[in-house]
Amino acid sequence: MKKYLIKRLLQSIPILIGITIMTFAIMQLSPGNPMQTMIDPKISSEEMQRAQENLGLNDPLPVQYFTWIKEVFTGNLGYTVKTGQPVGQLILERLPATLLLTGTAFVMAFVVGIPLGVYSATNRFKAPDYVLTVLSFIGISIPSFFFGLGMIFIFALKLGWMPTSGMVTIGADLTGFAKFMDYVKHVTMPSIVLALPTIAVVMRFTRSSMLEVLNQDFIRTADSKGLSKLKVNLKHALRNALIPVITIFGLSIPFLFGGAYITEHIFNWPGMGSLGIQSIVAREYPVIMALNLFTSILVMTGNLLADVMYAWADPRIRY
Amino acid sequence: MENLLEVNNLKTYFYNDGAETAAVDGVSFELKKGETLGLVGESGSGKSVTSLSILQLIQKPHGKIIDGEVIFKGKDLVKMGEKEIRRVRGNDISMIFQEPMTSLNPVFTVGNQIMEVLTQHQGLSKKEARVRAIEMLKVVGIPSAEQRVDQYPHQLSGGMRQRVMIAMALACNPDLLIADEPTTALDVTTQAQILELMNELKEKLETAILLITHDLGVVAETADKVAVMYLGRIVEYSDVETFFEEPKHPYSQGLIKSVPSIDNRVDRLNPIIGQVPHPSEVKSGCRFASRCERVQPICLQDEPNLIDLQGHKVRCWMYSDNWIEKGVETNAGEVTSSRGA
Amino acid sequence: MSNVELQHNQAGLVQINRKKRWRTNASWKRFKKNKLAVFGAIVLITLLIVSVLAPILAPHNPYESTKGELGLFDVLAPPSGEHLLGTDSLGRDMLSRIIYGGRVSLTVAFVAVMIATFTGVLLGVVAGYYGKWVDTVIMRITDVVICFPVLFLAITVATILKPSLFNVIIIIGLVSWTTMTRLVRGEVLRLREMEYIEATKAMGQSDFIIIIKHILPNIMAPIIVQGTLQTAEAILTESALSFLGVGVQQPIPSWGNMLNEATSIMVLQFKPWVWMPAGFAILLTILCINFVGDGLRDALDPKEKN
Amino acid sequence: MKKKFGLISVFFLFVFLFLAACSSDTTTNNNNNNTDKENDNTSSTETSKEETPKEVGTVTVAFNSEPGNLNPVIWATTSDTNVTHMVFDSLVIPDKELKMVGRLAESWEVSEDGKTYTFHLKKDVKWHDGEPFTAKDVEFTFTSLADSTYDAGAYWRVDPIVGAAEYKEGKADKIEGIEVVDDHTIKFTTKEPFAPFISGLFIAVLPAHILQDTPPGEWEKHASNRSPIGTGPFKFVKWESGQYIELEANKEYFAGAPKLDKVIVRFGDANTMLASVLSQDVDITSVPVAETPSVATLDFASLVNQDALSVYYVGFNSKNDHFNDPKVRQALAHAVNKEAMVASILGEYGEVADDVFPSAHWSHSPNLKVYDYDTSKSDALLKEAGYQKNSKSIYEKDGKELSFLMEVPTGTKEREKSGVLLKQMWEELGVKMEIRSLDFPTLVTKLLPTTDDGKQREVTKEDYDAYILGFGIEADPDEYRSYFGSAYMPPNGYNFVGYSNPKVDELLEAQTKEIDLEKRQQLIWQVGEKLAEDEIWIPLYEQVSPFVVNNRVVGFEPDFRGATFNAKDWSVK
Amino acid sequence: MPEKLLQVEALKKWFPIEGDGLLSKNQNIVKAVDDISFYIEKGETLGLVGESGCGKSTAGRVILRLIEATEGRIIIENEDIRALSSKKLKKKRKDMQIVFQDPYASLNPRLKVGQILEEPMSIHINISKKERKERVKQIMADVGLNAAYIDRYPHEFSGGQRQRIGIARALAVNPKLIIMDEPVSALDVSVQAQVLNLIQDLQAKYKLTYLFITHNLSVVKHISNRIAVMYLGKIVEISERDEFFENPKHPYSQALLSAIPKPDPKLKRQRVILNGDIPSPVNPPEGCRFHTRCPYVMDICKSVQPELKDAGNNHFVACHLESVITRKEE
Repeated sequence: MKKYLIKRLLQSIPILIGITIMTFAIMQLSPGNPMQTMIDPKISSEEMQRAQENLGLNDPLPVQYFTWIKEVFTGNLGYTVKTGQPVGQLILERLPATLLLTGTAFVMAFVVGIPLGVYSATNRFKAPDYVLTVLSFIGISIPSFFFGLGMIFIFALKLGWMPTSGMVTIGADLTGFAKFMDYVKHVTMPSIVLALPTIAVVMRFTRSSMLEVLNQDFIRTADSKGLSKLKVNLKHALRNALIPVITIFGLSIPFLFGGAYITEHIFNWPGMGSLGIQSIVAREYPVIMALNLFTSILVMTGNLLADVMYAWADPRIRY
Repeated sequence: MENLLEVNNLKTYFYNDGAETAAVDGVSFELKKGETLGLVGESGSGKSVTSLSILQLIQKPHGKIIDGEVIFKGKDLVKMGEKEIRRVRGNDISMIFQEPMTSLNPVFTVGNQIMEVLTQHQGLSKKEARVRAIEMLKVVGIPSAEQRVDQYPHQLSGGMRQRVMIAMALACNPDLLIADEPTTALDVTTQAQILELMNELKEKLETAILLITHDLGVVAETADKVAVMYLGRIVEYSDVETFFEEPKHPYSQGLIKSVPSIDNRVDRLNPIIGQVPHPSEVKSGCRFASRCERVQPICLQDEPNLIDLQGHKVRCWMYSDNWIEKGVETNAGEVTSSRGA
Repeated sequence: MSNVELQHNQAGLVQINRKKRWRTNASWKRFKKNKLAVFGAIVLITLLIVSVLAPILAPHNPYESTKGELGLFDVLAPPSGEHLLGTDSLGRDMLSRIIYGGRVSLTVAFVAVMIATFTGVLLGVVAGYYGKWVDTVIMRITDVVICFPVLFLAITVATILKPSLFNVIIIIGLVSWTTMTRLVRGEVLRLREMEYIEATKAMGQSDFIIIIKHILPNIMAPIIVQGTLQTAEAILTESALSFLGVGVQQPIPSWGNMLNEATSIMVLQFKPWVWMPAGFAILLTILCINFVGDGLRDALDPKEKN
Repeated sequence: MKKKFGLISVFFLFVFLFLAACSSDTTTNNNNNNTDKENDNTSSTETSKEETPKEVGTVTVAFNSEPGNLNPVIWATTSDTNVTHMVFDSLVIPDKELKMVGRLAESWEVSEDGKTYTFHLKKDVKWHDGEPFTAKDVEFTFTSLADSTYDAGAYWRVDPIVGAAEYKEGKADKIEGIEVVDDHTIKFTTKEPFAPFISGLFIAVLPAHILQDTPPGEWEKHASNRSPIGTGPFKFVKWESGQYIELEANKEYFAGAPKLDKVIVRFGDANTMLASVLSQDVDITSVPVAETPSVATLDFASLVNQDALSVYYVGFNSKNDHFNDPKVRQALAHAVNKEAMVASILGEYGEVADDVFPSAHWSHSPNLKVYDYDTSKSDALLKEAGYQKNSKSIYEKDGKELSFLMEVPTGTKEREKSGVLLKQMWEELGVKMEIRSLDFPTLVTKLLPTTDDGKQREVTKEDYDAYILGFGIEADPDEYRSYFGSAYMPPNGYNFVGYSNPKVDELLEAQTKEIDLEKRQQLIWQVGEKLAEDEIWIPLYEQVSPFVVNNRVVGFEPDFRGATFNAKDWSVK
Repeated sequence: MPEKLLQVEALKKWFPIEGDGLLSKNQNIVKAVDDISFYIEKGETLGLVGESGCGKSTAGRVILRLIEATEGRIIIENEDIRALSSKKLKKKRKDMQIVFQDPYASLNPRLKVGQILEEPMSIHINISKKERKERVKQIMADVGLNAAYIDRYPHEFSGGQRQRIGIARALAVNPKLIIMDEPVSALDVSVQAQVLNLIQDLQAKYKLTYLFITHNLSVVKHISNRIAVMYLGKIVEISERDEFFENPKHPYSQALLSAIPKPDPKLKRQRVILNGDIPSPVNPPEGCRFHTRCPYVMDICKSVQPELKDAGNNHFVACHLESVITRKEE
């Protein structure tokens, strides 16, 4: 297992390098830079140009790349153009919020999706299966911004059950359990919005994985042993069906992080997604680059984790 | 001696896309304690479906037992509810399957899978079950059973897995073991080992065996009685010596002639013509008529009954009283059947 | 159907013709059995026809603001006989914009998916068939791209390239080829081991012909299914981009940027006709594409043959 | 196995929640002498809908974007100044008529020659950390702006001062023209009389004792950017990244303690913030014009308008083959139905504009040329310019159709809609126009083109045809100089339309030297009138920005100086 | 003396597999084919027998260069196949064809029978389209397929018919050597016999040379002139057919023969039951590969690999015991 882990980690090095190059390249293609969003008639263009020069925006590309890589290694990930804050710090401030949101959505997706998928599969050709199937299609099909606004409109504005936005009740310095509940209250709607498509995907995937497993010979063996249907389904089938579901772990991570952009924006969630949107508007390259880098590393780590879990869950895979 | 198992007029049909397929169509046979019945046939003959039907393991809703009874120790298994039949499965009747690779759950240790039957049916504690599981592994000849019991199926070879399957099947001392092509997927040398093991255990445990196979050699070596199936029907049913001495049905004869023999070499094999037709293509008459060398008009019109010739039953008009054989026009020379596919 | 009857008249040919059509029939039959898929297909075809015939079907010019009284524009007018779905915030006919918007959204999705499919299939086939370092290089690049969430990447790239219909298509195409590449590579790897490919190699056939004649036709089914499902994703991506203001730009109507109007609480609350049609159109289209994709998957899946 | 999965999920959930719980402690929470104790006596915030048990004396105001930093001399944006206006004070400040009045300055005198300004500072002013405020701080602030390392966009303010340029180039070790007379008196001397100079001093004074050890070039990274110390009516308490900034009343404020205890500044998407107002989590936020109907019906909130002193306009590239002829621009101006445009897009929140100078400002001339909506005049003008309608009913000259591309920056729906309506109006006239939407930074790359190595270059006719933007006066109309002076074409300024009129150049230079406001006004009026004749910009409309305010807040009066300008005077019912 | 069509000399195919070693070089190696030599005369059938995993199929593919060999020489009509350039190899492929085991996987489901059979011709035989069609029909008739089915797809045929198509495809370019890789193992017994007959008929008609790979000794006895037995990548015995079946010398061959169940219930034989299973071809046993299961194992077997030795009568055995073994059965 250790060897396998080390091997996988080594394999991820070229991917990491690729990620940095791609991140950097994307930014370089971009016209305009943050200085240009600050165009101001009072500031002479000479002054603007000098600022730009000082920021190193006019250096040759390889120099800029390696300057940046150096910053990446210091953990600063560069400084924001406008405020000179270390980007790393900025992102770290936002990271917990994003992890809370995506983490909740992630857990929700699997905790809700898997049982629904199992239920659907074991009730194949029956009404619940059809209903769940259609619902899952709707879950995949509904645009998240639309769903999010609808949720705010209904549950926050019309019914007043939920806070409209944010992560905490501002001004209330809660502690202990009350603080926890405050988080729960705030995270509920955005995480549902974020999780919905993934719930649907997990459900569909679990369902088809279950169906496939239910057709396997060893299920017939289990049946022939006289085990109860429940035991056959939950012990023999589910355990095997869950192994491929692990791949969805890996796949859902980029999806959730991507979705967090819009969800966080809508719910004013103080995470990396809303930071990303702000930064894109403001052309804060160092932040966008760092976010790209950060997210993709998270995704890579997630995939790595999924692979390791896969290996762990499937005794057939040897290291 | 009383019959342990009696299958009477069993019919299992499959429904796909609105089409009905009679996979097993009125099959009857019986099995006594300690006896081995070889159920022989080519693919599509319905032999596996028969075995699965006995324990109601047909995949619903596509497959359905529509008629017949399966009397096991005086009780009709077909009429049993889900709960009741489950007590029979693995306990009174157990099964082993063709593919030892896929028939074991890959994510549980073999010990776990054997113990499961024991805790389920015998109410053993986990500890007891484990002891018994190791014991069973020793019985089926698995070396260093104490270590093997904690291994996963993929860590075992094909032969070992089949031994594990047998251990699992015999763990509760069943009265009947249904072995569905138990050696087909194995190499010859391994097959020999498994057949040897089964014969040994049969003697020791007095378990009746329903052996399903397409290999006449296997039947000859293990079975006491033979039933030959063709397209969902039993076409010949007899004890094993009589059958191999004098196979009566043209299909049985053809089968035996088709197989190249290891002992006497012929220059040219004498195969049955054509292919097994799809059940839906046979509308009336004897199901084998399309491939029979001695086919007569009557064969195409009506299906013969199983005719009892002093215990040797055969489903062929030839053995009926009114059989008149006209000049036979065989089309043996043409190997391709225009009925095709 | 008349086709079949005709064949029955020529007795001798009946069987052969029937058999010849068996494969497509079987897939088609399975597809037909899936009611959701059939529903989806019908709706999609209708949508496509409506889109193609937009200039004929649309009651108004989708770009033109309706002048109301006093030379002012008739903005946010509720549905009426003149404007069946009302007008938008610039007084343009909603129905016409929905129809034209479908044209744009569907075009974006289809063309983008075509680009993604072409790229994905090309890379996947090359990687899978030639293996070795070619495979390694392509798959490492794919791994890198996969690490960037699609939406994330699309937003970033959309910000970089200035928003235009063409660019939106390119962006969505360029960020969504990875799944196809992986899928195709996997399929090719599987197929490469098939004995008929070996047989073709054994007869000395060239790689190019093997790929074109023996590999591609046999991986069409998963490609079609994946392409279908990706179309749904592309529509979603387009609308998300438009929602964030970096997608298809005004005055060109796309369902996504029409829904952008729904980001207003006022509209949500008081002017449902402005957002409902576009929202419904997106939902319905994606839903139907998913239905069809799922139906196709089952219909074309060789595993379901028996 | 199943159990394991469940456990793992629960474990993950808790880890995430824990992380989140910790996060609030790791964010900025300094300002030593402010403790959270004060908050304890305020009631807990149960945010139900009907009752509004808000903390007494707390107002929550929301803006659409988060400040970048809270150092007012580093690239100040509106989102920054919304906060810094409450924390910092400036030497002088414009009043409602845009005349400068003292803030930290008690009074000032200007010498006869108009070159020397002597400021008498208020006494007893203290920084939030208790340090006294003196002339040293003022000197420090303005000297820093001329520091050689400083490049955060405010140097222009001190550029007119004697010796500033020398100091910046390192030729002097202090600015000759800044002189501390005593602790509460400071003198500025300009090179020559420069009317806009006093407006340039409208910038926050920084605490020397905090920043003096850091070279201005490094200020961008200074910790006080995220926990500022000022002299203003509110003290900084904490900044939760991505969520809010909390300020509390400076009870010792020299101009009297604020009526509120606390101001919380939130930031987020406009719609979300509006929703928060509807759920009464937020008291004040700006409302997009299109959203006003949903607010107008509320019984617990009202709309308050902010006058922005800005004009939305269409700008033309004068290098363009069509637009180099003023007749074409005039013809287009006559074809714009501004009334209909305003009525459709802005309703009561907009007004037709005919001058490039905002109508509420003293620079707006009452007697300039107005282009009424009359397409017959357009037709005539185009014919004069040598255009004929071709078979497709489009004007063309020398075989070239009058067609162009309009660049419309995204971001404000009103602007995008204007583009759509203009397209329609001009196409009715027989002019072909395509719209290209792009975001502001991208538009800037077209208006201020650069060469491959990043240097700015001249605008050519290929760079763009026309665009829509808004332009507003922040303090002084001199800002128009670099937009219309022929010496200010890129790369030397912002005259990217390439406007060149010697008369206007002359007027623009003259007004900078005219200290007498009335005379200066005359000069600027003339500029406006000239510009209207040439119509290199077509002014479209002026727009007010509505805010929604919860009725419990009293005294919220946003104006061109910003929304939080008078936060000191806010109170709650 | 008849001409040798194919000569295989010291052929090796080793597959490296990803081992545990992270950066170390000592990867695991599967010695699928490990130093085998044999020849086939023109017009004869060599049966290559062995259980699964013994390397017999790999050997077949290596000979055709569908897999590149690791070492050794493959000579067909005095031409070393391994030394051919890829262009020349393509031409040479006309002479050597293969028929596969799985009748379902070996035909492209998207092509009609006609197209499948035409393809090899279009590569190697320069004839018009019309002639090709004629030839396709001819070959179909040869393998007992109704020429009317020329426009049918493979799935419209039964397993046996598909196998005929596979054979027809191999025949299409008039090859000299056909490698039959388990051509009848996937077929039902009644059909298997039909196909075996066909294979024999075609050999007679076209003077074909077969390398017939199978695990089924009965089939091999029926069809081969000579027999080679493989065990874990090695040939352990090679002999004329009758000699082999009358007098199998290698203990493995003896066990194989005795393991076959015979359709005669009265025959109660003494079986040679081998212990255990075939070891993994990854790191196969030292010495004689069979020593772990051999009933007659001696010390020498565990360390020294036996060479194929002439036991007279054109019978070669790789066993240290050869002199003492006589046939046990009956």
